[in-house]
Amino acid sequence: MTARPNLPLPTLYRTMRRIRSFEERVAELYVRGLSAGSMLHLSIGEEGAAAGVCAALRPEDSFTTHHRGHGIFLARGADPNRMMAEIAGKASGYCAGKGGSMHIADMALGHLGANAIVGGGIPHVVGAGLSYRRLKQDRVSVAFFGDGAMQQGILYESMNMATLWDLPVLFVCINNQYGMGTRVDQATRSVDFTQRAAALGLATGTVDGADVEEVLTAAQPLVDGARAGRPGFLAISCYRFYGHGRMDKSPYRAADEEEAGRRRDPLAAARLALVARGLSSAAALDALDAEIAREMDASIGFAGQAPPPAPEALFRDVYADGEPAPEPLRVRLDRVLAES
Amino acid sequence: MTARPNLPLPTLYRTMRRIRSFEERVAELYVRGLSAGSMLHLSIGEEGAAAGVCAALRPEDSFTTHHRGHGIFLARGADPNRMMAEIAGKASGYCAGKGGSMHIADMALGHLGANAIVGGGIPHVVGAGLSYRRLKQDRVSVAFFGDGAMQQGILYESMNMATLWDLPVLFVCINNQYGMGTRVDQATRSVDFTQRAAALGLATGTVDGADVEEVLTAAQPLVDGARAGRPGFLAISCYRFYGHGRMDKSPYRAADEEEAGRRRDPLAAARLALVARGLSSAAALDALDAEIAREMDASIGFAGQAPPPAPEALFRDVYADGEPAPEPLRVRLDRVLAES
Amino acid sequence: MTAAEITYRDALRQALHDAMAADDSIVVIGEEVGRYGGAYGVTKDLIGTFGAERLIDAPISEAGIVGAAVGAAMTGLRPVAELMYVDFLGLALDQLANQAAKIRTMFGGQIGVPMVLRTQGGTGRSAGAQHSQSLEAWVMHIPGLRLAMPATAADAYHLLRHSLTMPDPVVFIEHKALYARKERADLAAPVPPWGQAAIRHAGDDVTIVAYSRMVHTALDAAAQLQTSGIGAEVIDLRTLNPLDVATLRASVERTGRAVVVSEAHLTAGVAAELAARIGEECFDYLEDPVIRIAGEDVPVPVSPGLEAAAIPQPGLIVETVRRMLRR
Amino acid sequence: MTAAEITYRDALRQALHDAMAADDSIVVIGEEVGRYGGAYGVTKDLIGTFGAERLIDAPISEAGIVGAAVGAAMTGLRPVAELMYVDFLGLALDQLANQAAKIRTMFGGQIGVPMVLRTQGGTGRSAGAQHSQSLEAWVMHIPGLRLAMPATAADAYHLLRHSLTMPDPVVFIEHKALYARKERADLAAPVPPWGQAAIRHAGDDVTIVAYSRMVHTALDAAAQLQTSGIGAEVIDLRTLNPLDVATLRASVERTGRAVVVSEAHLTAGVAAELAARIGEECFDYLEDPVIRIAGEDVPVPVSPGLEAAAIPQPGLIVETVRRMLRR
Ligand SMILES: Cc1ncc(C[n+]2csc(CCOP(=O)(O)OP(=O)(O)O)c2C)c(N)n1
Ligand SMILES: Cc1ncc(C[n+]2csc(CCOP(=O)(O)OP(=O)(O)O)c2C)c(N)n1
Ligand SMILES: [Mg+2]
Ligand SMILES: [Mg+2]
Repeated sequence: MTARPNLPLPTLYRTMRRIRSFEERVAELYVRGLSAGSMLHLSIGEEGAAAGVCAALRPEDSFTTHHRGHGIFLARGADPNRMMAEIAGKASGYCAGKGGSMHIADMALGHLGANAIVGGGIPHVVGAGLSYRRLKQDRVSVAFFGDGAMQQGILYESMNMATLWDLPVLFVCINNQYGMGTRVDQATRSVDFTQRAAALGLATGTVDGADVEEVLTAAQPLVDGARAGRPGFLAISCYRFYGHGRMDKSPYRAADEEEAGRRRDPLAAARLALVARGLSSAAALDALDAEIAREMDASIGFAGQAPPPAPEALFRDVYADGEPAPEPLRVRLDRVLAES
Repeated sequence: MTARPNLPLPTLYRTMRRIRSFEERVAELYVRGLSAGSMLHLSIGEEGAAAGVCAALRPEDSFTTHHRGHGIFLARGADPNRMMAEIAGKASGYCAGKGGSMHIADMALGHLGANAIVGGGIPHVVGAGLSYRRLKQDRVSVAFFGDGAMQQGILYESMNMATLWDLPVLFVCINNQYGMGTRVDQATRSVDFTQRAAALGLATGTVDGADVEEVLTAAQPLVDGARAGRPGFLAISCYRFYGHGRMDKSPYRAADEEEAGRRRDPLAAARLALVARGLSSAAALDALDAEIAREMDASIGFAGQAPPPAPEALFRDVYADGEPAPEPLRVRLDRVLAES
Repeated sequence: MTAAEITYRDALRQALHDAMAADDSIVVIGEEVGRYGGAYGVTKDLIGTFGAERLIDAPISEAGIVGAAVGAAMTGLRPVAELMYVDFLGLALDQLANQAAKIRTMFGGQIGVPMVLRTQGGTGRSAGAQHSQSLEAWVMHIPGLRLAMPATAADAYHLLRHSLTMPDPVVFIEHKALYARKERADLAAPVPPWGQAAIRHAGDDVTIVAYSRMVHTALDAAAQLQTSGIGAEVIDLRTLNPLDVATLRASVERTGRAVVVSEAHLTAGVAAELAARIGEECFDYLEDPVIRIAGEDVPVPVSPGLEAAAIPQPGLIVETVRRMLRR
Repeated sequence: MTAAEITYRDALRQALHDAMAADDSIVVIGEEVGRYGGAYGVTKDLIGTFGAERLIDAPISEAGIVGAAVGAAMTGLRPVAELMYVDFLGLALDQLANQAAKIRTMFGGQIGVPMVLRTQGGTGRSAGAQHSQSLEAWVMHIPGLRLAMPATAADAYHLLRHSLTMPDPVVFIEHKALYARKERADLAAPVPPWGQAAIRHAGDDVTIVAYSRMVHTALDAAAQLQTSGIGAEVIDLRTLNPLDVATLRASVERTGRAVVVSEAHLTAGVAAELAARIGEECFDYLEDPVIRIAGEDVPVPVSPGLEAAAIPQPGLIVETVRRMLRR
């Protein structure tokens, strides 16, 4: 990694460390039985993609993510306490405990939502792009998704609409080599995803997610282009360090492949570079890591203590306040049984 | 058009003339108030695509079509009487009068079905390809669809599966420049459709549908390749001579554009070539045209005379014979009302 | 404005026109909605008034269209996504049912999706099994989606105007056989509020519940019954979410008999929900079982005769009511 | 074979294994069905026995998977298409409802689509609003689709085996909370034929109708009611298309009271169809309205407490039956 003093590597390192540290705590939350369910998808190994792309965005920009979106949201400045509380299904979580890990969203930080449907959030950025153009807002909307979503038809419909309408939209594929147990070359014969986007007229880029500075460098012109009405597509190659979800031990991956994959570690690389360039020292980084570890430990405590949603919350927010709400079963039964 | 004595131009001409002559009668059927509804999509101007591609197929091959599929089926040897009867919603039609123009199918001729859902029939050929490979049958399945279907996600899912599984499948896009009132360049920025297919690993070809011999020449290697397990994609450029459906007068098209478009006439071109090459004479072709006209006139008579489906047919063929059938409303009401 | 002849189609266009003139954030996204003016002419000429930035001709990408509308609705616009036929819902239902309908709840109430999905359904054109369906039950089953199905030009106007002011996603299903239907209507005159049913014909002997085109089928039946002295009360539900149970109750408690009419397939259709509700709410008042008259459980055939036989006709309603009343 | 302990999951795998061993034309197409063995382990190790040609790992392309199965079923194979979650139906419903369901009718009976769509639904894993739904009503509403929802391991085995012999498309919906459920079952012992319901608990005071996981919820309730001398007859529908009206009738005519239980949303759900049917067929025998106990009309929240509160629990059934019987 050659020196690029103009790039905020220290900040990027901090962001990546916070992501990994948080994800490690999510795993712990689950082990402690505090998580809402086991559908927890960790982005360890993908920190470079999240930190790099988000560093190219402005605060007013927006985005959607796939089910593996904790890291992306943290890179945008999410509060680990509210995130962890949401993953625990608590009332003080970002979504009042109703969304959980796969549905974290926060309009204040431009997070239009994580999605449990592969590809589900992709067209939403097309709509956001339409809004920004029509409302004359200088904003970009970014869809983050995995390599698995490259085989979902909605992606092609979305990319085509983005180019047809010259929208300020960027499509970012975080290719971690697997969709559950399916290696990317087992899902398609064409692993160079940029060709598909180029065939639809998008500006494209491809980069190694293990080098966070490269990611930022590749993302910036695409983000700028999108802002100017030229939609783009960025393919980021990385490796999913652990299982698909908490229950998955990845028996379908060879040990040496995993070892090699985990060597593609954006954090380790950044750490080396920081020290090599004299931007930081091992001691300083250790201290930073420890500070972040404490912050993330605290998020587990926060989530653990946080109160669950109140029972009446079940009928809240299905429709806007003041609009007719769903009638609870018990209310209906009381009325019907009272009569007969 | 340079001489290609090895190509069956006389046969291709005959096929194209039968298509046009039939489509003209479909228009007449509607005017006479004999058609089942007005959703009739004529393929006049597209005869070269139908005749050319089908000439590259073997009798055992199969195909699906879009809603504008009369010509393709005729090119496969359909009986105009049964087709016209189906378009009139009569019992002696190919689908017993239940399918109509947009749902003609005939397993005997390998017609897996026309479809009223844009893109709806495309994945079916992927399934047919799976069957042929697994059942060790040396057959190819072809999906015919329009330029409008290039914007349907299902196409990309289907092309990807075809290459991933090396299926004997060919995707044929009949680009008649319009999807209803939308000119192809108003639906996408990328009108070279072959790039999209190539990006997914398909063998591709592109050809002018006004030259039926060129179509056959372009289709043959792709069909042969598909037969060998290399799926292909063929883009055929032509012009939709008339409105989208019977009610559409194409107000959105300039007169001169239509004039120029209608000059791209595969029949006129073939006629010239036949005479120029001494393969036929104007007189002989006139006689042939007249004979075909009589055959097609007869199909209107047949459809007009044909009996409508019997009332009980409504409950037939929803499920296989012998399986529990839907209970008619009247039967249910008789039972319920008899009791209370 | 005084009463004038207007078609259901023109009332819809007028509603879109007036709403777009009043609210800059409204855009229409769909296939052929701009230059072409809509497959059924509902958006005709609107592009001339509001421009291509607001009447957005979309590629044939139903999932993308609805998905884009969801995103637009979350970021400041009020999109009207148009599906040319309700039959295409199967292509876009993920975006409607998993996204639009659930976003407010899943995200803890921080944002809503104020979009309208306009589409049309029903039989009447020999359009075949994939262009003649009535799929409102799919929508009614999903919490988070409001559902309107107007039967009259006045409702077409007012329900659509109201839909374009609502904070949550609305599915607005028109009927292809009603577009050309003319009625004398004063669009300035008030109509019942959203969520309230309308009594289209008063009667004390039986309650006939219907919506969309079947309201007119029920009214034909009521007129015939009238001639033989049978008073049928015809209720037009207007919206299926919310459902106006109070009006159903009041009527059935008085008449003691109910027939529900729907063009959709009988099994697991809207008629089932209506029959179940009335059975629950009015049990002690019912002198006969609630009778469902609905579309046959068969794909709609293209042959005109079979097509008509696949959906409820006035004669069957008349005959059924007579048998219920034994006269 | 004598009775042995077997899980619902293993019974399903056994059914696939035995069917595939007996019929070469059966192939399984879906995400993670091969090497991975299925997201819930139902197809575990089958690829070792039958190879990758018959356990086909598909890309994440739900519409394509179902569409490919339709084409394969029309050309000589008997495909089992797997949707990992029934919640993904919205992506593939066009291929299921407009294609698979209608092809036999639209094409005048010349060809059928003998495919099975295997999927699973329901709550129980805090999987959230997009992974916890019960969407069987969408399927039940569409003519041309058979629908099975087994509650027991024995039915999981036999209904799936039978599905793999049927001439028309079958939607086979499993329940994620039942996979690990063990029961003593002799898979060689006969079960009721396809389309016939089973009485899981006899009783004369009230009929409780359920299917899939709710059968066990109903049985819990029946056991509690038994202790206080109330006899609840629990009917397991097993298939929703066809629906065994005769068994419902016979039971309700005897008990005079019916409670229908479904995990799906109440409105326009399967419970509505059941209540409407019973109301029509058994009107003169009913001493109380048919009571629906179903999922609340809200998207399923991820928070465990709220998730459980969103679906029927035994206590509410017990309480409801007591109130109906006034004891
Ligand atoms: C439409 C849809 N199909 C299938 C699934 C089940 N599923 C969840 S994640 C996943 C793999 C996704 O892979 P990828 O897009 O590469 O994202 P990654 O998990 O690798 O981050 C699958 C198949 C789903 N949630 N949604
Ligand atoms: C899924 C779907 N969307 C929209 C329609 C309405 N529609 C019917 S044909 C058509 C245009 C299709 O254009 P193209 O694919 O180019 O075929 P062409 O009519 O030109 O032969 C449209 C939009 C449809 N039938 N199905
Ligand atoms: Mg991946
Ligand atoms: Mg076209």
